[in-house]
Amino acid sequence: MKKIEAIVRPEKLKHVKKALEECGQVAMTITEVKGRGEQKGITLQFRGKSMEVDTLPKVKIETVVRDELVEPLINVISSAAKTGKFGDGKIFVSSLEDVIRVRTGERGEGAL
Amino acid sequence: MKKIEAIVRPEKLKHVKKALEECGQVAMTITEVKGRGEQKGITLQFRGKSMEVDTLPKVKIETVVRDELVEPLINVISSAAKTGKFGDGKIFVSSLEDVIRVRTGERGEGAL
Amino acid sequence: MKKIEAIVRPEKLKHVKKALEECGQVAMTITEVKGRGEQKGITLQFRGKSMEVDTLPKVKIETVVRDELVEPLINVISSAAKTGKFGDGKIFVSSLEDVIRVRTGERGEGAL
Amino acid sequence: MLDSGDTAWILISTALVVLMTPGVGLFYGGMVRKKNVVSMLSLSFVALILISIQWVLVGYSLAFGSDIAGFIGDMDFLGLQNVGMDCGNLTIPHLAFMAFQLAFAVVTLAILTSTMAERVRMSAFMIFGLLWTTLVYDPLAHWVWGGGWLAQIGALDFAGGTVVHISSGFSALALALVIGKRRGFGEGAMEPHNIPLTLLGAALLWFGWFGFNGGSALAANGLAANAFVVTNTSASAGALGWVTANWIRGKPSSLGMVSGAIAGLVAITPAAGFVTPMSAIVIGLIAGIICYKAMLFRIKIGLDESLDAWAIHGVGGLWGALATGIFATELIGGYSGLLYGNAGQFIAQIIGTGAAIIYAFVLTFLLAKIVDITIGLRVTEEEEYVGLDLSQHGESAYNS
Amino acid sequence: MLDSGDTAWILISTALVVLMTPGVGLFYGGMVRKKNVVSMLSLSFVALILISIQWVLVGYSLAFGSDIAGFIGDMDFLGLQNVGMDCGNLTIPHLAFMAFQLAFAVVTLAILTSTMAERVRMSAFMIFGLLWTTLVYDPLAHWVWGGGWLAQIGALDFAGGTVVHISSGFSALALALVIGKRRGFGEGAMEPHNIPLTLLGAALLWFGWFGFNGGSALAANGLAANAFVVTNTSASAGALGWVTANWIRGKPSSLGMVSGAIAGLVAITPAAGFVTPMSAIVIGLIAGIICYKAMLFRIKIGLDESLDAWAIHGVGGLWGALATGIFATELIGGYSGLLYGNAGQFIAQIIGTGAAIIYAFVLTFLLAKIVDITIGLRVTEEEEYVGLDLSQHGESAYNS
Amino acid sequence: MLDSGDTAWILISTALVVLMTPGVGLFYGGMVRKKNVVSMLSLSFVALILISIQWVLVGYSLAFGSDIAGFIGDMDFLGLQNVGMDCGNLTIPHLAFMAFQLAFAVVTLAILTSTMAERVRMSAFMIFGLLWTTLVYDPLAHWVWGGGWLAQIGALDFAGGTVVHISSGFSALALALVIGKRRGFGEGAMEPHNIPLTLLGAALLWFGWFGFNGGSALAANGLAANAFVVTNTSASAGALGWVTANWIRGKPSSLGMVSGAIAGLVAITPAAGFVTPMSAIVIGLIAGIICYKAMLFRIKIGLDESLDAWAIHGVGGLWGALATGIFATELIGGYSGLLYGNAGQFIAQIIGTGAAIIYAFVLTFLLAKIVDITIGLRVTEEEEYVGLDLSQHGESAYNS
Ligand SMILES: Nc1ncnc2c1ncn2[C@@H]1O[C@H](COP(=O)(O)OP(=O)(O)O)[C@@H](O)[C@H]1O
Ligand SMILES: Nc1ncnc2c1ncn2[C@@H]1O[C@H](COP(=O)(O)OP(=O)(O)O)[C@@H](O)[C@H]1O
Ligand SMILES: Nc1ncnc2c1ncn2[C@@H]1O[C@H](COP(=O)(O)OP(=O)(O)O)[C@@H](O)[C@H]1O
Repeated sequence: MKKIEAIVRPEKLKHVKKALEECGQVAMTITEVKGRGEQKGITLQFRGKSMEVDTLPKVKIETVVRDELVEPLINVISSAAKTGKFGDGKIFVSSLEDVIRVRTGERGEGAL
Repeated sequence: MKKIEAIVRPEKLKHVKKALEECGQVAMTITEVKGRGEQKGITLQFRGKSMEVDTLPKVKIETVVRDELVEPLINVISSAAKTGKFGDGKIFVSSLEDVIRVRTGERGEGAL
Repeated sequence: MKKIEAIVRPEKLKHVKKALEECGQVAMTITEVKGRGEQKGITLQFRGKSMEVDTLPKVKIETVVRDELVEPLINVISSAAKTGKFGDGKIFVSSLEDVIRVRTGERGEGAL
Repeated sequence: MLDSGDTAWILISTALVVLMTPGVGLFYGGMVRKKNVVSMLSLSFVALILISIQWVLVGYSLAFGSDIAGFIGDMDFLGLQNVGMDCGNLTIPHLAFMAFQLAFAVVTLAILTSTMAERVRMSAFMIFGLLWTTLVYDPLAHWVWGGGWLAQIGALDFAGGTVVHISSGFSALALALVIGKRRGFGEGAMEPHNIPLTLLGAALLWFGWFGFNGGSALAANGLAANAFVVTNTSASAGALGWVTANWIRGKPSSLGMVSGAIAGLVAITPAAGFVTPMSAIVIGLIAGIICYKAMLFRIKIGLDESLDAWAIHGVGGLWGALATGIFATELIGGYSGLLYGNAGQFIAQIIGTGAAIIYAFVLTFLLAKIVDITIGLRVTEEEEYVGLDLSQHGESAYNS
Repeated sequence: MLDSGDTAWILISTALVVLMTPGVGLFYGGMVRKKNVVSMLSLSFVALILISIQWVLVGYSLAFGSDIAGFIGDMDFLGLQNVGMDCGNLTIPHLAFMAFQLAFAVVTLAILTSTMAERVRMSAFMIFGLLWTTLVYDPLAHWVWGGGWLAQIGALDFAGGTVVHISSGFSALALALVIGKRRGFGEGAMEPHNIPLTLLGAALLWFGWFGFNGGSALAANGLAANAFVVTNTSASAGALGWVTANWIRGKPSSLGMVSGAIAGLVAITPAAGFVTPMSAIVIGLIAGIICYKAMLFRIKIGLDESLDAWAIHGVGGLWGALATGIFATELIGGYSGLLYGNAGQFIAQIIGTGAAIIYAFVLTFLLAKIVDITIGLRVTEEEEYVGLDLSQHGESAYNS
Repeated sequence: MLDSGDTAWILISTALVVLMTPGVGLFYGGMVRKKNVVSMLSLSFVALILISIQWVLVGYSLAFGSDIAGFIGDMDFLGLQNVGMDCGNLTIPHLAFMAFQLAFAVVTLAILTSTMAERVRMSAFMIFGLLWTTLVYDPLAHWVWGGGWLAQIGALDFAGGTVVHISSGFSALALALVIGKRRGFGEGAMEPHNIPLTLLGAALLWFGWFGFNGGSALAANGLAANAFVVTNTSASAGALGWVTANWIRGKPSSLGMVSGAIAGLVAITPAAGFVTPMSAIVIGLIAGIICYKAMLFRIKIGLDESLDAWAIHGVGGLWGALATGIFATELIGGYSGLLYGNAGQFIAQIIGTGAAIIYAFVLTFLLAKIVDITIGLRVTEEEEYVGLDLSQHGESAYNS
């Protein structure tokens, strides 16, 4: 069981959701975050006074999947989220030990 | 050291918090998220025009605990969060390598 | 590759960001969360009726780094976030399996 | 004869009172959970929309048509026939008077939505609302302002302590018994999701109330000025009362402060054309304290009259109506109260409020039961969990 | 001779209409994505700021100066010369009349920002806006209200159905063709980021519209009262119309409800001084339904006229102007429409609306093209992704 | 003799000015961090509540009672004795005049909360606020409007440039020195948490200012219309001035735009009954630019006068008072300024503003010191970290 954590542009959320859906991966959790990577922030103003460079809004999509789905889904997410410009985002993959479906108490991959 | 990550209905947050408290597990971090699993979304309207199916608000509760607490706390969270209907949520368990308490610099399980 | 997840006071976010920047670690993802640890919550009021103890706003900073950067960055974050009072926060370290840069498709440490 | 100054004042007062209805929506909307804010605001808008039509078709006639047996108006003004641009024996156009009264009928129903918060079915509210205004509000307005029996026995109600606040407040109480608690009520706090929204609503209510009470002089004159001043004074004193009572037990909450202000506004409503600013301080202060206590009592007995229309409008309106019978002074509006030796006025007030409470409570209880049994007042459990915004409106209030 | 009541009414009406412009900003601002709300609100504020200056310098003179060939006003009032504190042959100061008209010019440009949402360059908007008001709005206002050729043929427009709503609505249509779709339009929902903000905006619009229509009587009299009442009635009926049409296909959305109310307000605008409240119910109901259908049509053909100025103001204004020619009754404003046997009025309305539509559409299309070619109407792709708040204003609307 | 039109205008103007106080709260509240918004809004509400009571009890008498030595009013009007529904030698009820003035006293204290943002103890604010209004505002109001020594030397202040804006602005400066910086000030941006809230506040301020300046004519006449028009004109010019100065250095921020508008509103306040609309353009433009510069200067010297009451109200009010002495023309209000050859007026303005600045600054400094030493102006470090909403009110503004 792996957790795929994709941080993408907010305007690409719908595309990524749809692309995942088309692969049968409906379940996901979405968080609004702010971030910065190589895409530099933007100078802000306060009543017309410049302020320091800052972070930009991004969306984090988490989806937990069986191991064999990791590679295909990474590709799917990548192509749906890509614009080719700085700020397209990152995908992180990590390992999960267990999952429990609250409604039924099922555990492990069967609960996904 | 494990991280328990529970995604539950917002209206069950108080119950889960209280249930964890009663087990002595006060420390936790809470994030507002949106998600979908087997509970299907709902058709939205824009000024009366239907829009595509979407995600529903959920709450993510993260709590990092010693290994031996994982099983009991999973049970506690599960029963506090359960309604038996679609949308009750999932609990994910993963492994942590280290924890540091900023205030004191303590590390490892002692810092929990 | 490790993920450093620091939960700190919102008013310390700028310090932590700046401290990380000075070490060359610009990339990060920030989430607004609520939490409680040993810092006790505060009694709330509803129209003047007391309500139960609750959580306080915190900020979660996630940054994924090469293994050798973990120790120095923990120190940097700790000292930037510290006030010495309850509520200073925690830093969690976990292991990541892979990372993909969406824009280029690069993978692994090179994609950080 | 038409007076342009009076007309300007009543027209703008009417606009202010119309604004109070979305004001109630914002005030309430900030206090519910995020998933129900669209619903809460919509209930107020629906009240505005439905009653605006009901009033021009039948409501105005029922309330202000020629008296039938002290109980109800006749059909003279159905569809606004005989309601024109001329003045009759007022100094303002008949249509302006009609519009001013319309705004009162509208906001009364909006206040009543307190007790439907986060659980009512939209369609049930629409039917209930139409029935309630027609069968509860319109007769009450007639009794007091339309030449009905309460007017005949001399019960005073300058701007609607009885007609608007007692009626909505005690109806909310009855409705709370029928509709039942929100799921999860009492188990944990149901925190207000957006306090600035509620404070904005309170600001609009305070602002609008100048039209509500000041406009009830039906002229731009000294009486209007007095009503205006006592309104502001009582609001402030009400806030002080609630905040002080609250501070003793904890911290002075902002919601407490504005709730107290509204309690003060409610209490001065029936009295605004009869009492002095110094009396307004006393009336407001007491209103702030007793409405706060009423709210604590309401919570203690576990009643989910969710946004406290009863504690603030019901209890505040009752206190205000009685206070009118105590503090009224001939110098302002030509009537004396208990304090100036006229016990008769106080007794008239007791009769008036008693009758209104009983009428509103009993009839609302019956109406609510009927609607509940026939089409069902509440949404399903699942709809309540998901929230009324999604389940009733297909909308999510806040998105990115 | 100056009448203080009339003056009070026009001054406060002017204040109400000025408030409508940020009202439009809030109404629109809630419907865009979070990253563009500051931009959306700013467009309205910029309209207020720029046109307030343009109007006192040249706009008022172009619209209300002595007629030149039925098309435009002369230079009499440039820089407000000859516009003073005295009344001329009105009962209100000339300056008050000027200010009232100013507020109309302002809000018309604000309505037009619908079609620039989430993609316009601020500097381009400023130039386009100044040109548009000077070359499109000012002449149209002159034709209808300033003694121009439409006034001469007897086309009626009580408070701006043609001048304000048709002009902004059909200009929005033309502009939509030039500026093009937002990136991502049609691929997925662009959800409104803050519905309560939109509902608040709607509340302020409804409130302000009392000044818009009621003030257009230019006096605090029976006609003002009639305009006030039909305004409220048509708004409510419009909401009912839209919600009903909407409910049949799904759930009654709150945005639909307030959109319908605004459709009703728009439609009654030209008619407010000519029709009865009962006619207002019909006019509003139909407005709610046809504007809803117009919106569905607009979406179906894939046109990104983003916030529906065309569907609501354009189509609603057109319907209202025609409805004036149908429902006008001598009893209210001295003119009869089709229903009362006067086909001539209806024909005058058709000519008036037709001319306004063609003039607004064609000239706006040209102006937009010129601005687009010379300095560019749109932000870059990257700026659009990041959002206009950051890229145009260096601001982020919501922070912790 | 009572004039109903004048009375209508003053009553509604008063309502508008009362609305400005929550307007200030919203304007300020959007600019603080999320954890302090309830506190910021509450400070304005508390100003409204406390001063409403203070004014009817003693404030009005101190300011407008019979003159004692040019410095203060006597006890004639304590508890509103002798303040009734009749008109005296005005055309409006004495109570209406009193209420109008009340709203000014209230909003002045609200403006001053700028400098207490995010760090003041609620109880300390209440005590300081009462002292400040009684000892600083009331005497100043007497000097200028109550027949005091500044009135006697002929210093002009139509609607409060000196009494309201200089007094609050320079008091804010003094208070900033005593209360000290917010923790973390200067280390990083303290970003505004909700810009739409601030823009909404600005809209309400702009709206309310029509009552503020227009109502100061104390009648619905040509002078009121002039005040109304120059108010709108100067606001727009102020916004243009600030935005332009700002754009040169970066991007045109929405907060800059509305700050400039308020600078323009402030500057025209003392001049509104004395200058023409064309002068208003100049006055506003300059106000926008110099207030922007004042803000940059304030930030540069590291002074945490957090929401710029000094830069906007203090500096803007000073400029406006001087501008009155420059641009006043006999044609409007019967007085001439420097530009029309009357240097005496300009000198009177210098004396008036100088006296007000010194009095307000010195007394505020002393009062603040006393309150700070006795009960402490600031919350503790921990309370400041957690935020004033939780620590002072036990509330969290936004929840789910
Ligand atoms: N090392 C990292 N750790 C945590 N989050 C990161 C890291 N690198 C990138 N991110 C997240 O991904 C987002 C997009 O990254 P960005 O650098 O803009 O993309 P790109 O690499 O294509 O330029 C950032 O805003 C941030 O939220
Ligand atoms: N595989 C998954 N990956 C990430 N989040 C998930 C996954 N499955 C469920 N979730 C989260 O849990 C929430 C509840 O899941 P849901 O499917 O509605 O519960 P149930 O399985 O009882 O129907 C979802 O809204 C989503 O946020
Ligand atoms: N065991 C834990 N699991 C998850 N989050 C935690 C845990 N302990 C602390 N946190 C997070 O860290 C924040 C700060 O912790 P806190 O206990 O206040 O710091 P301290 O230990 O210095 O008192 C909490 O609000 C919570 O969000």
